[in-house]
Amino acid sequence: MSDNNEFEPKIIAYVCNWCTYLGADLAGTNRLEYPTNVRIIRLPCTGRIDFNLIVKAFEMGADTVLVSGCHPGDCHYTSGNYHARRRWMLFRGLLDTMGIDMERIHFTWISAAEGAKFQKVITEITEKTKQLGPYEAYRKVCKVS
Amino acid sequence: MARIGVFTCWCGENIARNVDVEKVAEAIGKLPHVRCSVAYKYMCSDPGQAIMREKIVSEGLTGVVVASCSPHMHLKTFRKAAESEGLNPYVVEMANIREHCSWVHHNKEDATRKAIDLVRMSVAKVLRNHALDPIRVPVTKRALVIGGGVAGIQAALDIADAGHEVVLVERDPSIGGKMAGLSETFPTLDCSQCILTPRMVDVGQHPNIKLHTYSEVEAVDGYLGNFKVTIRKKARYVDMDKCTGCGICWNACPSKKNLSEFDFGMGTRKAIYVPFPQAVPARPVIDANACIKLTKDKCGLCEKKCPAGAINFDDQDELITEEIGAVVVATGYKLYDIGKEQQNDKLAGYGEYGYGKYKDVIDSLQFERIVSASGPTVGEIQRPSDGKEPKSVVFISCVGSRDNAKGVSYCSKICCMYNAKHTMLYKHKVHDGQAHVFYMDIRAGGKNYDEFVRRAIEQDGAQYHRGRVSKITEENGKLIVRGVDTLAGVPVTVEADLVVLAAAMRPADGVEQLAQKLNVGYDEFGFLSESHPKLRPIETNAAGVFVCGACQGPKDIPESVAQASAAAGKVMMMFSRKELTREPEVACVNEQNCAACFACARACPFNAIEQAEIRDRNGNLVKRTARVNPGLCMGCGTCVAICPSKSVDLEGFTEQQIYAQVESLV
Amino acid sequence: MDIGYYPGCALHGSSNDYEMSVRACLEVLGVQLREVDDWICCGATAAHSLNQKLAVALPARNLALAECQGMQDLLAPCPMCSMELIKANQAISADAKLKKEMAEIVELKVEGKVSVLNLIQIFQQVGLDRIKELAVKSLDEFKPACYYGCLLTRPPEALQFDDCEQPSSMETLLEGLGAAPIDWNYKTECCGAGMTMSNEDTVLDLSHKILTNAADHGANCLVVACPMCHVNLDMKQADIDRRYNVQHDMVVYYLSDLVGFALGLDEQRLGVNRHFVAKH
Amino acid sequence: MLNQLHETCRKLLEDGTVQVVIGYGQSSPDTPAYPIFVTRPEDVQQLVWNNQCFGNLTTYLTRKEVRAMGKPAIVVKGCDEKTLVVLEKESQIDRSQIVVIGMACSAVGNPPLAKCQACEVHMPRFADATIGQVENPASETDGRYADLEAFLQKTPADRMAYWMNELDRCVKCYACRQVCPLCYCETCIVDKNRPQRIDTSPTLKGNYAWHITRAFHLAARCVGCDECTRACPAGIDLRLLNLSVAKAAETDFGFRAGMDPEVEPVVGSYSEQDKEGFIR
Amino acid sequence: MDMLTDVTTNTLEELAHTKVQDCYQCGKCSAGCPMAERMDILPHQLVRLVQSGFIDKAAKAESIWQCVSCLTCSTRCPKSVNCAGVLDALRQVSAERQATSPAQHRTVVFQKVFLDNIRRYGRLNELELIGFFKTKGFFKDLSIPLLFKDSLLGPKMMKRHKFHLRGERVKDRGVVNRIFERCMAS
Repeated sequence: MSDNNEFEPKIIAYVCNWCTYLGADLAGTNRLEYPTNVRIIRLPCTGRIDFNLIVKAFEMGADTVLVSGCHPGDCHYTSGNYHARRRWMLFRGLLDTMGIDMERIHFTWISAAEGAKFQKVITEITEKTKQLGPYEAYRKVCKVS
Repeated sequence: MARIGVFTCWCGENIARNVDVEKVAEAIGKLPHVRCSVAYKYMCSDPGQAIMREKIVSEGLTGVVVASCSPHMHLKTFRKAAESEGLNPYVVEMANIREHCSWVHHNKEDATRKAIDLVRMSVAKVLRNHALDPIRVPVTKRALVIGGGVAGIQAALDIADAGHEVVLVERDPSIGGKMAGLSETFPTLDCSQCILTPRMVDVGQHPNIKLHTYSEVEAVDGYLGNFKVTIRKKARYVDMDKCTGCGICWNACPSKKNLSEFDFGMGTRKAIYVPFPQAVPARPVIDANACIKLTKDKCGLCEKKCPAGAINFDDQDELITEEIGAVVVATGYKLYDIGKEQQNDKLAGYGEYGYGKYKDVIDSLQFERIVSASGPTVGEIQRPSDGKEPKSVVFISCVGSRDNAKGVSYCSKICCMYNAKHTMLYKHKVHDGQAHVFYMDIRAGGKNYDEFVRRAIEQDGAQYHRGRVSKITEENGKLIVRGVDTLAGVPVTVEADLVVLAAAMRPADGVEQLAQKLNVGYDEFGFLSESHPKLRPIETNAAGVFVCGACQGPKDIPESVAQASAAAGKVMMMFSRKELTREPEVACVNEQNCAACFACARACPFNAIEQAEIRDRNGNLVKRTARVNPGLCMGCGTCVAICPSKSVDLEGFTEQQIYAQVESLV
Repeated sequence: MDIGYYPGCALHGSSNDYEMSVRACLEVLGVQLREVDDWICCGATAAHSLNQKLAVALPARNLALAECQGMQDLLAPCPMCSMELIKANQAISADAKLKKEMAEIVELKVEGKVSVLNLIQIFQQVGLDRIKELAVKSLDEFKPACYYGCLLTRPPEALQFDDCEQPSSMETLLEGLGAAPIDWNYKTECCGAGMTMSNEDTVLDLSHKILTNAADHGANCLVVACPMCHVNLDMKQADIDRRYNVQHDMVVYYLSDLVGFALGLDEQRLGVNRHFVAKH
Repeated sequence: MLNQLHETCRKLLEDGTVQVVIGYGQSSPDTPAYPIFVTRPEDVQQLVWNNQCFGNLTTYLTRKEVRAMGKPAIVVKGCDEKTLVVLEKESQIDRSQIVVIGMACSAVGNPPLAKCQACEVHMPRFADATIGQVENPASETDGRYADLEAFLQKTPADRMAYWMNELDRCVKCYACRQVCPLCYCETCIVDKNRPQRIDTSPTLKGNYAWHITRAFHLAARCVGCDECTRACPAGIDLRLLNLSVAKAAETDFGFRAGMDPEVEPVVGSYSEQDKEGFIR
Repeated sequence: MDMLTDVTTNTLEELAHTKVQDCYQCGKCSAGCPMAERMDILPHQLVRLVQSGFIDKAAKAESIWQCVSCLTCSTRCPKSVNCAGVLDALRQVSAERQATSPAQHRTVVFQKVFLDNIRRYGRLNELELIGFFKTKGFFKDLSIPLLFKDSLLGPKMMKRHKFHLRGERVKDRGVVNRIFERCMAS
């Protein structure tokens, strides 16, 4: 990744358009600095975020995946985030059994007003991922290095 | 063959300071399908847009990526610009290299690297974009107004006067709502009925208004501009067409002792009755629970006496449907029940005030009826227990409101004003009487409001004590009110003849159910949610449904009327167009692939997905499938995530686009 | 029915007539009382006035005793005691840290899981129907004013007993036994409670109001379920009469006295002869 | 029991109530039974019933070719019947157009299959005709998830290693999909390539993607007939994956697929109270 | 002089297990208080003083000792502030720091005597309580009437066997004493 050979994690974030994406915008407007490792993919709603996307992200060599949307009750589409929350609850059960490293999947609620929280979350999970190192196990699965 | 143009913006120093924009433009220029990649100081400026427009033509671009600020900032701008050159606006994407990059990263090298990634992602996406046309939905220029109180009446008349048809649905036998029962109104003390009844008559006679009283909304189907509403007309047992409202029936009716809803139990009515003399329609209704004929199959006097033969004891509820383009909800309020019984388990009663135990402890609406000239006492102030004229009356504020322990946390807003009004009306009728008010704060914000309250104190001598009342007991015919004056710092005990409790305003019963039918949100108290507290106070999150009056929050008459006219305005805006256009970024089902499990339909927050059937030309069923109603779909994509076979996709965020973005990150 | 019993100091002192009456009629109703062995004072007002920790510790000790003596239900006829016990009970069961601390202080493991009951609740558990079966005479001569005082229903969130503003459990019981309880206004007003010694004026004044209101509403006797209330309303009645120079002549019964009468027990057996104001 | 089965089916075919009976046939005793489709009354003798009737025949109900045969009667065990509940909820079958013949079943296999150990429906509950009685049903144990829980004792790393090893053997024959009564999509997601969500090559990468998808598409749907596991030529214990999602559904939503026809499916509905400890 | 500088609003909130800031001064506590007429500072005013940190003034109020702990205030508080608890807390700090007003010390004395009594026997010995109380009270403010008040009541109570002449005492008095020590210490 970066020139110095320190490990630079690849973090893919699936975020909803109305809360977390705007939260990230706010972080920008307030010039709240955070690591450059995250790549945001904008979707209308967490309800749109499918588990296949999470798997895909790992296949693409992501070391950590973040899924983030509106707080309960704030969903722009009233209940997309509630549906998402349910699916995640079940999905975690499966990933856990599969031995997927749960410390590399993060779910958060970040509202359009929580620029600071966005900064905090990104900074923390980047740090965490640096400690964990590259997700070798899944890279082995996908034969990507 | 795709031809993509990428335009990277300096945003003056905003981006260029931390991102090497030229390097970005250069790197992106090397990507396949990218025909041109240029950087410019301000892409959103006219010259900036001009560059983009020029390239669209000269390079014959099929897709555009603008790498600049947040799409929430300028996506519309750039899509318009593209459109002006005949390029479909939906093949324009943005890469957010400002908010998400230059503004949050200070290491230029890393920031530039990230910026390139972000743009690359957008290019990957735009390659899968395709032209979309805005969805056009026809509008039925007919409005439904739910609730015939002052707000509903105002909204209905405004829309009707604008030349559109209005269907007005009222649950009670007559329109008029709470206001029709009020005595006089603050801050002008003009007679409530004198203002309202003419408007009620207008409604009754308006050629554009179709009035359904004693009716309720049963079901709502369809969507913005095209609702199908089922209305239950409750059995009235009186043929509205034959009846002349002559009144022979209710004069003849022997069942006298029924408490009048209109008088809030302060007076009585017959089993066949018009709620009040100025009722609209001025036609009676039979109370099935009170009518001797309907309960015991005896009597039937009204039927015998009716010269028009309008009485019909076999009458049944009737369901009718109306085609509607827009809905205005104006279901109003009710008072917090002070007695112990509460439908809502979060609320408890005020046992210490003995409401329901002591006859002379009443609520404010009951007092309105007692002072009202049209009331059971024809305006003579008499207390319920013995009809005596009360010489000392205590008015208590915030009963159930601003009370987290037993009631609701919010301020009921109008009580301070009507308490002042009540003390005045009382004083004007009982000159030797003394009015006491126990209050916590006086909230009299509004034109001539505070002056009004001061008048009650300074001219009409109302005795105001700042403090809550702890307990009311009855001793030899007097109500002992134990309160406090926190300003004087002394306990105050008043021996009263009558106590009036200003109970909190709560949404009318059944609002939650109605809201669910309309897909309108509501808060923990049942007040309907506007879609933005400041900028969209009339709209709801259900397109084409508007709110006004006390169903949205505690309000007084002027506010309700203003909001009602605003709602009417919104409806007229809708009706002013031949058809409505909506963002085409909605879901769409691949019907050949759909396995018809309808998980999507269950999950859709907007009930926008219906079960459909595909039949061949001979009408034999080929297969069943889910089908998205583009008029209802709001484009959240929940269905896409739920569909196991991905037989539904979301325009603007298609599977192909998203996967392309992810894959571009290798 | 076999149930734990915490008499509290009053019932073993100046209010031993209350204990007699309680024991007498519970015996007839077939309720065996197992007194908590070596119980100590609950601390009463003094404890929670002077030391909040003590106010939990003293009841906690008794709860611990009851628990290790294997009691699930615990009757505390004195509302003050039962309130202190219940409050400690809830505090302890809700707060693991406190639970640990208290165990150390009172030198016994305490879980906070005994359910503490007042006298009315015991009667309710026996059941009105059962009491009626055993009743031998109707209470129709009595027009009692049922007086709950403060601590039978307060604090409501802790006690969860009856309606704290318009209680009616005693009325229901006595009506069932033929009495005609009157409706009045001072059911839950305070009588001065523990101020009997230290602040007599208060007690006399408050109790006077209560007696007066009861009489005004046509009561021919007062019914209480609290030793302190009884002291203030019965023992002090003479002083009240003197102070306000009136002649209240208001007999003050314990709830168990009236139930006892219905069950055919006599005044000696119930300790009613020990009351100050006598019926005539 | 067998005669009763034959008789029932004969009648159904004779009076034309159904055009086909989907049931079990067997070549020789103690070999696994296989599905047969009886269309003529005289052939009902071919139907067998014994502890070798492993298959979950409901999987054929949604097959075009079977549908073409006309109105079916189907032989089900209590466990298979759960599938019908799900299929009906997902509007894949019209229950009124199917005659369900429920067989009492204490267990299949010798020794009984794992699922039979924890079986809660030895007697079919919604069948049109129920045949037989369960002599000694292995009563429902709480060991439903025992194997999974045992597996979860391993460290995540070990689990990862385990699956890498197992899934390495998968040849993407899709027998698991083929046999699954709840895999009825017109075109399976793996067979869709725009975009290619799941790598179709039988590589670890593709196999992971596939088995995660397969298991999750069964989330709160899989009734645990374990046919996938039985069908897998590579002998991969897919049951563990199905169980892990089923367990989540049961612990988080008290939901067990196929048990209660009334309750809303977990996926596609929601509650504001859903717990979200894992979300920050 | 002010001997309560170390006591803060939080100290009281912790002792009383309640949030005084929730109080919006509606006065319902004072309105329902049976003792309000006699109080120099009303309950809602005491809460206000605590809210704004004037603990010293609150702890010296006569009224905290007039409170009969009937809990009417807490029960009816629309904000669920435990007003009675606040007064308990005030009494404790006031007593601990001898901030009590002279006029009220009789109540303090009574309650101290009460506790000493329990500490000694584990259960209340009424005779001794009354005796001690009267003598202590007598020596504190030489109130002769107090000394002889209720002296008429005594014999009447005897006649009715209304108390044991030698009060009860628990077997394990050691533990009672230790409980007191531990609570008083902390």
